Amino acid sequence: MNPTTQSRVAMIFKLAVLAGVIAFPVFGSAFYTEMVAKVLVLAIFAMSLDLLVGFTGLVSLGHAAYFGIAAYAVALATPKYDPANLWVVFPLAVLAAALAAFFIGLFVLRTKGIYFIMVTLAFAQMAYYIFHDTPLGGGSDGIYVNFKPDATIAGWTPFDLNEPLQLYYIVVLALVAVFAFLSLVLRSPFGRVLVGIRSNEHRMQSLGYATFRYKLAAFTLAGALAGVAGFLYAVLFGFVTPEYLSWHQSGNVLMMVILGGMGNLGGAVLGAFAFIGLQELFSDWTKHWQLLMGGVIVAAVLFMPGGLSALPRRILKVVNGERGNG
Amino acid sequence: MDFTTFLIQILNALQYGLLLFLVASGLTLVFGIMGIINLAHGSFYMIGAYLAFALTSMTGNLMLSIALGIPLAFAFGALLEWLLFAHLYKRDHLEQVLLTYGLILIFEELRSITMGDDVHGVDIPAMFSASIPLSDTLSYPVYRILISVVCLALAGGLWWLMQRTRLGMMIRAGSHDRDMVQSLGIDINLLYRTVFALGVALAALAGMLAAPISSVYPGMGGSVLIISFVIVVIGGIGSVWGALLAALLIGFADTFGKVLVPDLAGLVVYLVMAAVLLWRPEGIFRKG
Amino acid sequence: MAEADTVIQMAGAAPVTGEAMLVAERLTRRFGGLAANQDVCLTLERGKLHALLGPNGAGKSTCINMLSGDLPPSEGRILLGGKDITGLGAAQRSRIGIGRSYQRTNIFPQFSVLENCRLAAQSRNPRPWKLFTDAMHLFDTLERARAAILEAGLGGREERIAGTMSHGEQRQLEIAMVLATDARVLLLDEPLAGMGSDESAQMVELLRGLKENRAILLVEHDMDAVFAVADTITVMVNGVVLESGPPEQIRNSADVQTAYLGDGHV
Amino acid sequence: MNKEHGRTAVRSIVGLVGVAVGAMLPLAAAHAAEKVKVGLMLPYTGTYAALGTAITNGFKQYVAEQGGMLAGREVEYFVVDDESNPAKATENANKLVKRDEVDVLVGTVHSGVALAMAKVARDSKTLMIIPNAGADELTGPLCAPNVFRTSFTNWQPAYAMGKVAAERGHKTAVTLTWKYAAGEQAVNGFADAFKGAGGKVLKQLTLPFPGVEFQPYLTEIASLKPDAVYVFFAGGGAVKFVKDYDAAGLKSSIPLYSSGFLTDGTLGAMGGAGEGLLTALQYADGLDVAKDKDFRSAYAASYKMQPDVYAVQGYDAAQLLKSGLDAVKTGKLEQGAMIKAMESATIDSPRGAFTLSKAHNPVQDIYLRKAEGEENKVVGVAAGKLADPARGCRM
Repeated sequence: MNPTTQSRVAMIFKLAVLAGVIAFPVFGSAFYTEMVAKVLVLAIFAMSLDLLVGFTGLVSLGHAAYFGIAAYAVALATPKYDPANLWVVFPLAVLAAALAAFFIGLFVLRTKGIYFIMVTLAFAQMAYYIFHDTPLGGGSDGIYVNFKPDATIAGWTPFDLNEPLQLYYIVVLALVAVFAFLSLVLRSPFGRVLVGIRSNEHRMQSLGYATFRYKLAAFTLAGALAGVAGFLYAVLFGFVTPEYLSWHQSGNVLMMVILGGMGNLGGAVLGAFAFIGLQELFSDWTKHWQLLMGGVIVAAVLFMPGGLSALPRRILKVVNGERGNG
Repeated sequence: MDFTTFLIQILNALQYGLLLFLVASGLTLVFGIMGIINLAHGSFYMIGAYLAFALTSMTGNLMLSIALGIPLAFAFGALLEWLLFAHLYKRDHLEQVLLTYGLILIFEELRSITMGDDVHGVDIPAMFSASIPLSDTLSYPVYRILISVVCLALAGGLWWLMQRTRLGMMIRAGSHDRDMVQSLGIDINLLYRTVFALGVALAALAGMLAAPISSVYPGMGGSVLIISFVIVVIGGIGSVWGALLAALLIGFADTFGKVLVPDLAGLVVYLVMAAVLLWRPEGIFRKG
Repeated sequence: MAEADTVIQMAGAAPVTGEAMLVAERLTRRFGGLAANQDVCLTLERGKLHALLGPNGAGKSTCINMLSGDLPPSEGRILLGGKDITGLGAAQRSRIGIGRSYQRTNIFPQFSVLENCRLAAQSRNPRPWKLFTDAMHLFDTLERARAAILEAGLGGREERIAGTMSHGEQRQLEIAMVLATDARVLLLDEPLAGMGSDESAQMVELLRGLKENRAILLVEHDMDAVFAVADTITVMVNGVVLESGPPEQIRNSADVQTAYLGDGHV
Repeated sequence: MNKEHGRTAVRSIVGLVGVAVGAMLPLAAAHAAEKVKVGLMLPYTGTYAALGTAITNGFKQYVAEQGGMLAGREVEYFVVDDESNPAKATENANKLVKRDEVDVLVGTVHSGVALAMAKVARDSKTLMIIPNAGADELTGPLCAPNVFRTSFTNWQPAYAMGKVAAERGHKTAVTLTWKYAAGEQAVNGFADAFKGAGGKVLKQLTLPFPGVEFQPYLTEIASLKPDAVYVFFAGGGAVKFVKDYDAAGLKSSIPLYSSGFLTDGTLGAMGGAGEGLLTALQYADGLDVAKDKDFRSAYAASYKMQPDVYAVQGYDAAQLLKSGLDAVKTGKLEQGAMIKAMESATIDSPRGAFTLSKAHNPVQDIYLRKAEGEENKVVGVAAGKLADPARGCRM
């Protein structure tokens, strides 16, 4: 297959997945529809991390912090007995996540390599403690979002998030929007610089790029998009807990990115489906599903560089190779 | 805080810091020398503690268990290196993060299957079970002092190993230039296997020593891991002295944070780390 | 650009005849107690190629690293067009027109030749806020990149993946990238390293063509090439300037003969 | 190598297809008329696995005693392991409520998970019985007509302990717990009673959860020299704290009190350091309750181990469910009638009979227990018929 056919096949595949997702509620029960919605939200989360890991070369092990901060922003901004206004609470949540990412970025981006990994983890842990320990976060048990945000603007209500189906399609819309947004950004001069930084940061500097500022912008943007996911998660489940910020959450989303194949937005979406799919499958089989999950992760690292999205190409290679030998 | 209490708190800080050093030293060694980021380090600590529990219930003697446990942990480390980590040297950090993250899940689950989820205690050996009175109400357990002494001895031992032995020389050379060492005719694979096994043994030893005072329970590795990361970041990757200094710094920050600013106790350690990052992004003792 | 006719005369420095663009004054760099560079003075003039010679460990790399901003000097000043730029980092120096190539090939191996040069060209007018514009539609940038590719002799190879090209082509790409940044001062660190004789000859031609309107510092081991293209040669030994002057002067210098050419050059 | 890739690929494809097929399956299980669908959402892995198992055993034991039926209805179980993970809690609860369409949700141990479950139960109007989680707010500000609890509030044993501490003549106390909701609620309960009886709480110490470096706090306690210390810890932290308290020589000079979780299932691991500790809880070893003796022997016979407070709470959850089912003999489970019956039920618990408060939390005796060997022997009633104040409950 030549590159153009390949990208055409990939495009068709993406459209097929989108069609499947759009049609899903017609066939799936309410529970599975909600589950798919959850996976789609996690896919947004994974894409936001992919911007850092896959495109800029920044391996963050603390990305759950921004997801959680946005989720908490929803919970804290929602009054006890009334819904909050969507058009206030959504920007607020995203802004909170972006600001946190900006200030943490100022610190963590001073480091590189292993340091960066450890320091992002440590700062996320710090954010975890802020919500777990201080009165601000409402304590270790978590807090309710008693009412889903109200989408009314100037007396007109375009959609109602309390309707599961409408909420589902809002999530689908958000996924498509984030996907399109990131695709555009990655083609833009800014996105090209990020990919250049991943390839050879030192060279980018000697070409005159202030790479720190680009990385900070990418870190903030990724935090904001993780915030979009965190916002949707809080709206979807109506409950936030410090566990949203835990480093296991960060590890899981990183796993989604890798499982799907990093540096590939579609891969991040695929990875989210695969990760949750495996989790559900394994936990149906055995209560020791974490053992299987761990095994899959280890095997994926050792035997599957490039992740799931690289599989078709690799299988093709094997098939072609065998034909060549025969 | 009266003066006696202040002095006792200093003692607490020192003792906690030294124990942290013991846990973090293996991590910084593996980081610095092999360039491997190992999230499963906390699991090795946990494995050590459970090993102490299992062996002590068989032999009835903690000291004997530790003597048996160290070679076991060392062999386990060597086996892991051969099976998994040896394939990671040429891979990037991301893959190391993931592989070791997978290992955490595996180890924790295997622990649950083989040892159950209960809390277990390990007895302090009779000869160290006494306490020394410090004030009219408070006394200090001898075993804690023993741990501090062991940690200090290990710090010295590590320094001696790195600076004064042929193995240490090879390790130091290997950390700077893998190819150069290889060209000198040193078996780099064996060298790395040794270093990794040493790192595992150090973590397991920390777990074994801490088992009597911390008890043995599920998830005990997780909290140790993150604090070890903070220490390595502050101290500078690969620096044994840096780790010692950073561990003591964290010991003091944590102890006095708990006493002086109890509402922020959970954050103090991270604030210290942030401050050090502003001052020296590559740790206090960065390695050339 | 400010006209700077300041003539700086220092011990060992070659007389300046043309328009000085980049001037290094008594650059010193110590590592620990050891001085890798001691009171090094250099002047790069418009339209001239200045070669820096010296045996291994003479301090050439330290010198070029200080000029490019990769390494801060311990003492001394660096002036561009008469303005002190000693405090600027590598990225800032690149933006004011100092471009450098590296001794060890330093490119984006996964990218095409065009993308390598396009990134270089984009650095002149980065426009990062244009988030929704395809970078391939920024035609000024694209034109500058294509021009640099042509000038460096890589025309027709725009779509090749840089990492898959021959060593010589990658060295050419290095130069093309510097050119794409519109640099007025070129710092070239051993562009001929590891090249075959055909490739070297091509590169020498290329260097000769680049001189016009630019000031070039060339660090190089290849004597034939250096004497073929250099207008001025500075010889360094043990971190200090041994002698500096036109090629004939260097060729005939007894000091240089004994210290360097005699036994160092094979 | 290539085979390996193939296998991984097949595995992941099977995984995806599995999920997809599972999702497409129509929910065939029709509502059988004489069945009650019970969703057990409890921890079967992780730190609280033993608790989840004990609760399940207790529940099933009562059902077995009733001949495998509750009020003439066959019990169909749907089981989800909640892993004590609040991040997955809502989804896990939804599995039972939306996918399996259970009639009653039973769970769980971890308070954060229970909070998320209660949200699902409230939103979906599913009957819920909490067999352990002690978060005050579940029968406080978050109380709901369809949410019941057969265990306790964090406030209850702590309040009883505060009362006893004051009765024993202590004038000053220091409290210490992890910085988490359960600990803070317990400490407040202790302070309510202790201050109410004229005592003074010198300082409320907290340490970050789940930290176990207690030494700085022990030093501070030693320098404050209170008459008594109240702590709230459980599991590994409890073991380490009691050992450290003993090793620091404080146990002999300053009496240590706690809610019963400090010494439940942990005395063995404390290895003697816990001997003689006084704790308060709604259950104890050596109770003079006839029902308890029967329960214990039957439980030991079925499960080859001794029951604990968690098994009792699970047992009582089944009893409470039965009293609800009794009110709707046949046909559809009419929730209003069930709730009414459950609210007025008297549960013949092994811990001693109890009723429910208006907020649906047990009004029960809290026992004072003393650690002897590996048992928490009852020494008396710390607070009789103690009801949680249910602050903030608008029901």
